[in-house]
Amino acid sequence: MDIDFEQVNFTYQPGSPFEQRVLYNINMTVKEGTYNALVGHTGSGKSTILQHLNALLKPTSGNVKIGERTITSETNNKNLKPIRKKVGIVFQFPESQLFEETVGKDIAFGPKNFGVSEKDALELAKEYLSLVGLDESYLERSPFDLSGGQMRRVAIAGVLAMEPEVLVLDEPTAGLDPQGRREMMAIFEQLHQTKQMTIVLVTHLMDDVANYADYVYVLEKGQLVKEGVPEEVFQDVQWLQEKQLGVPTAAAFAKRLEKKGMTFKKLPLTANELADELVARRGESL
Amino acid sequence: MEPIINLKNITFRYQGEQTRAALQDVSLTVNKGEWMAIIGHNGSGKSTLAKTINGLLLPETGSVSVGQLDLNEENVWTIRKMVGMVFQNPDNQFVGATVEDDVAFGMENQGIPREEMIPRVKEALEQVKLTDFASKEPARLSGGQKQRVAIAGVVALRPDIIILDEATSMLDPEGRQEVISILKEIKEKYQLTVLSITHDIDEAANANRILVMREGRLVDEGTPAEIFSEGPSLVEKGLDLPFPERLKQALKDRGVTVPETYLTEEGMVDWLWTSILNK
Amino acid sequence: MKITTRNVVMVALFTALTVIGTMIKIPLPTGAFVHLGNAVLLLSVLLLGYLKGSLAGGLGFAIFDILNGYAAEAPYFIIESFIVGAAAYGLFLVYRKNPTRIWQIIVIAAGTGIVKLIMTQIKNTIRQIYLGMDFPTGFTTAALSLPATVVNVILTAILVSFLYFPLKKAMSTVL
Amino acid sequence: MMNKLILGRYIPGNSLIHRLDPRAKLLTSFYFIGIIFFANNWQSYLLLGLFTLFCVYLSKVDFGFFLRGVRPLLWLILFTVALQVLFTSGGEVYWEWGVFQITEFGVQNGIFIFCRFVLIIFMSTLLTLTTPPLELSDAIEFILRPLNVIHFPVHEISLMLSIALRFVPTLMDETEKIMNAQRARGVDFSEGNLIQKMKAVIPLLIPLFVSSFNRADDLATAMEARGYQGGEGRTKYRVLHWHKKDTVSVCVYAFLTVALIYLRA
Ligand SMILES: Nc1ncnc2c1ncn2[C@@H]1O[C@H](COP(=O)(O)OP(=O)(O)OP(=O)(O)O)[C@@H](O)[C@H]1O
Ligand SMILES: Nc1ncnc2c1ncn2[C@@H]1O[C@H](COP(=O)(O)OP(=O)(O)OP(=O)(O)O)[C@@H](O)[C@H]1O
Ligand SMILES: [Mg+2]
Ligand SMILES: [Mg+2]
Repeated sequence: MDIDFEQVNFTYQPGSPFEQRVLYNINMTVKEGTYNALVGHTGSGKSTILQHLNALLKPTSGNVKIGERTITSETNNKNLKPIRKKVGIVFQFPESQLFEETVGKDIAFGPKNFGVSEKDALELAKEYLSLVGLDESYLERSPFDLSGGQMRRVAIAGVLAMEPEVLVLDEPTAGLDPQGRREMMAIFEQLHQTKQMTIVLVTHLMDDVANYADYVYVLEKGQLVKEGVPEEVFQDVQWLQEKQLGVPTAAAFAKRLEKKGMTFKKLPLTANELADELVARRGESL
Repeated sequence: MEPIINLKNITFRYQGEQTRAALQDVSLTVNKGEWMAIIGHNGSGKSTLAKTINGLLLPETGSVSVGQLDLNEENVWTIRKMVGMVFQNPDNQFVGATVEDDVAFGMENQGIPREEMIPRVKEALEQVKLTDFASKEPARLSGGQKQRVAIAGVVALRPDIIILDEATSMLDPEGRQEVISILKEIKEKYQLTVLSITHDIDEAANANRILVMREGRLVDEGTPAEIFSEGPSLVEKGLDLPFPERLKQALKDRGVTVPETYLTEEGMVDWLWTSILNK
Repeated sequence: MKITTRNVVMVALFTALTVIGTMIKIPLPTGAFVHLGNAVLLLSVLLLGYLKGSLAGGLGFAIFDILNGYAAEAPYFIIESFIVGAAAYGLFLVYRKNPTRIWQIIVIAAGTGIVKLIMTQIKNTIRQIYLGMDFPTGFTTAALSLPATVVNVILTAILVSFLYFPLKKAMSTVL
Repeated sequence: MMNKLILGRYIPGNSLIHRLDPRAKLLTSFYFIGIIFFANNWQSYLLLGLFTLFCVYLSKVDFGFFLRGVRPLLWLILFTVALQVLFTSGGEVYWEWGVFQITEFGVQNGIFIFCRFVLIIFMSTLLTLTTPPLELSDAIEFILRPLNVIHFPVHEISLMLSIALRFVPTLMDETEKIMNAQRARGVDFSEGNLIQKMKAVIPLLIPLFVSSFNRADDLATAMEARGYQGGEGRTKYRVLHWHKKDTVSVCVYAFLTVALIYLRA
């Protein structure tokens, strides 16, 4: 399933004294089976875009095609559930959405809302709990009993258990320790690889973009100012640094080598790419 | 070097926590003017350690002294005057209804007269570059700005020590950068001792000394160079690898011999230049 | 009496929750709305105890009223919260502060609801008299607008019976 | 369902009314609502009505905002007026049907009730529209202060008020986020029968309460770390300033009272 934005504009509270225009003429396509990253400063409208992906928000003008359905400002609020089922969103700090008595019930909550039977939902809960790295003994525990990192995993399992086709992640690793962050990113990568899940990731960490994404969108003040494969987008290190958007560490480091006189045809984005490049040129006098 | 914080054999257990103590036999000395970073996994006891320093938690056994004072019921409020704390969640430590009210909150608690509060609030806000925000409400601030307000609240109290408990972990890179650079400035200006709990290598790299915690114990201690040179085992300790270390690792995997010592980015560039490329 | 920091903060947060509860409106099939403020008040009393809970509810209603242009009724709501809270807490004591069944919560909520209805009737009657009606007319007018409160009371009871046990458990695990 | 970050209905401005001391505004508003009770003829209502309109004019707030304050209560007002008209007898009878009749006195009383209702709403609305929540809480603290004598915890209560006000926008924001998260998990807050709607509120309220518990815990720790140990020996940064214009406004009310007593029948 593709998701297509056509000339999407969005304004919060239109017509009130507090009206605020947030998105300007957004055109983008999330292709089935791809891994997309969305980057941009605080307040640039990333979360607002995300909420259009499953019709939590409707464009003020323009339209969003989600699979077969087209969402416009006129779209009725009824019958949106099929969309919500296909597009799963993990919001920022998702642990704040836990509410059930037990971890198992909480994970099963989403599937049950989409018509899965109680029993099957609990099966799904078991499956996805282990996928996020927690064993079955957690099923019966209260979610409020867990550590922050464990709660995060449970909340993510709750979205995964809906078995969405598109998984949308709003800074899923914020506040975790580095190891937790790594494990989390590995889980998403695995889902992408094995289940061909389409992924949309909002992040401030350019290294994650370089490591995982196939395609990047750069958002600034509600406008898409750049898009492309990471290799292209990150070539323009100076532009990114001027905008204070950050660049992958390896690219920034390569830039330092360039200052010394080394030239790269294509800036490396990861430590491995840089190491390959260096080894290839070992002993070369520049 | 004059010690300013002294913890001796601290053990602490949360109520109802049967399995293991949150802190086990922790001893620690921090010297005046030092910038100390504390790292470790989620749940390793870092916050608990921070809270025992100013008496927010009272240890089961062991003793705490700050400045020349032993922490006890009499001294606890004096010690809290000397130790400013900034916590993780920017929203949950903002007490005042506006920025200036929040900065003044600590001074109000100490009964400082209003005439003195006014210039101190002003100065503290200048220090964190939020002068124009004095009458703004917290709902109108970004996370980074809220944390700077929290720092201003600490600065206004003229403490000797500032403890940051993952003060930047909920911020975006910009907010994080703002907070760290402000922190560096005020540390110099007021000769503060800084204790910062963090998962962020850039932040830890600013420290003179890094402490590593695991399961309630202090397991390692050293300068950033010493700690960072440990390579991949660092990840297990709850910190990311600095880029030069990651690159060294990648080169090593490709059969290149790399130096054992820790290299900063600068050092790495030089080494690559002289040893790999222009040999 | 020394009030601990933790208690000050708890009451403050429950006050804020009452304001939020009052802002959340659930549409009825008739086109009218009910709000969740009364449910939050009742939960505050059951979770924080009589004085703290009633205070949080009362301050919450008062803030809501003042901020939305009904200042004239704000002081009344503080008093009402303490009276309605007393009913709730009295029944709570009947179950030794530890109700274990949903029907027990419903009994508490129903008893509280009756007191709430009486208070509303008294308040509205007084308001109508203040506005210039004589007692019988004022009383009748007040009584005719009571059904809306009845619906509110019933929904409050349902909600609280859903929410009390999970919240009590969450509160003991979180704090 | 809710407007982001809009707490109450305060409209920022710099009019004379905006600049009055909140204590003056709070006290005179209640005083005004009190003296409406004494109006009992055309002249006295006219006086109060003109005075209210004059205040509205001075506030420089768009008249529409005041009408909007009346709207939610419109049915209640009409209902009250209608009953009053139907139940009052005396004077000329205009219309009769069974026990119901519309009489001269009935119509007159109905109009008076309508006036009282609207005047009360306008004055309350004026207070709300021109006074920021925080100033109101300062004013309330000041007014409660005498109760310190009977060991009423004035400091704690005003601190509770100000913390509550500070957290309302934060919790509103949080409410919206949780609603979105649960919608994404298939909850529908507006569909289904009443019981289903009630059930849909559970995944919203439980996380909201839990997050408030966490916030309370964090906040209490932060306050103690900042040396908070109760109201004793505490100084205050925020102070209110009583100006000449505030004294004048109180005097205006004194005149108004005298005029009202003179005009009333
Ligand atoms: N519900 C709302 N009502 C009004 N304005 C809103 C609302 N939600 C967001 N905004 C405003 O819209 C703009 C974009 O917000 P958005 O949350 O999409 O940004 P973001 O890129 O996700 O930022 P962050 O990195 O901080 O999450 C901001 O200026 C924000 O203040
Ligand atoms: N209030 C509490 N009651 C009971 N146990 C607690 C409490 N707070 C922390 N603990 C436990 O004490 C241990 C140490 O927690 P602490 O918060 O000090 O860790 P931390 O290193 O700060 O972790 P993080 O990186 O997640 O902040 C953990 O096992 C935790 O579960
Ligand atoms: Mg966002
Ligand atoms: Mg911690």
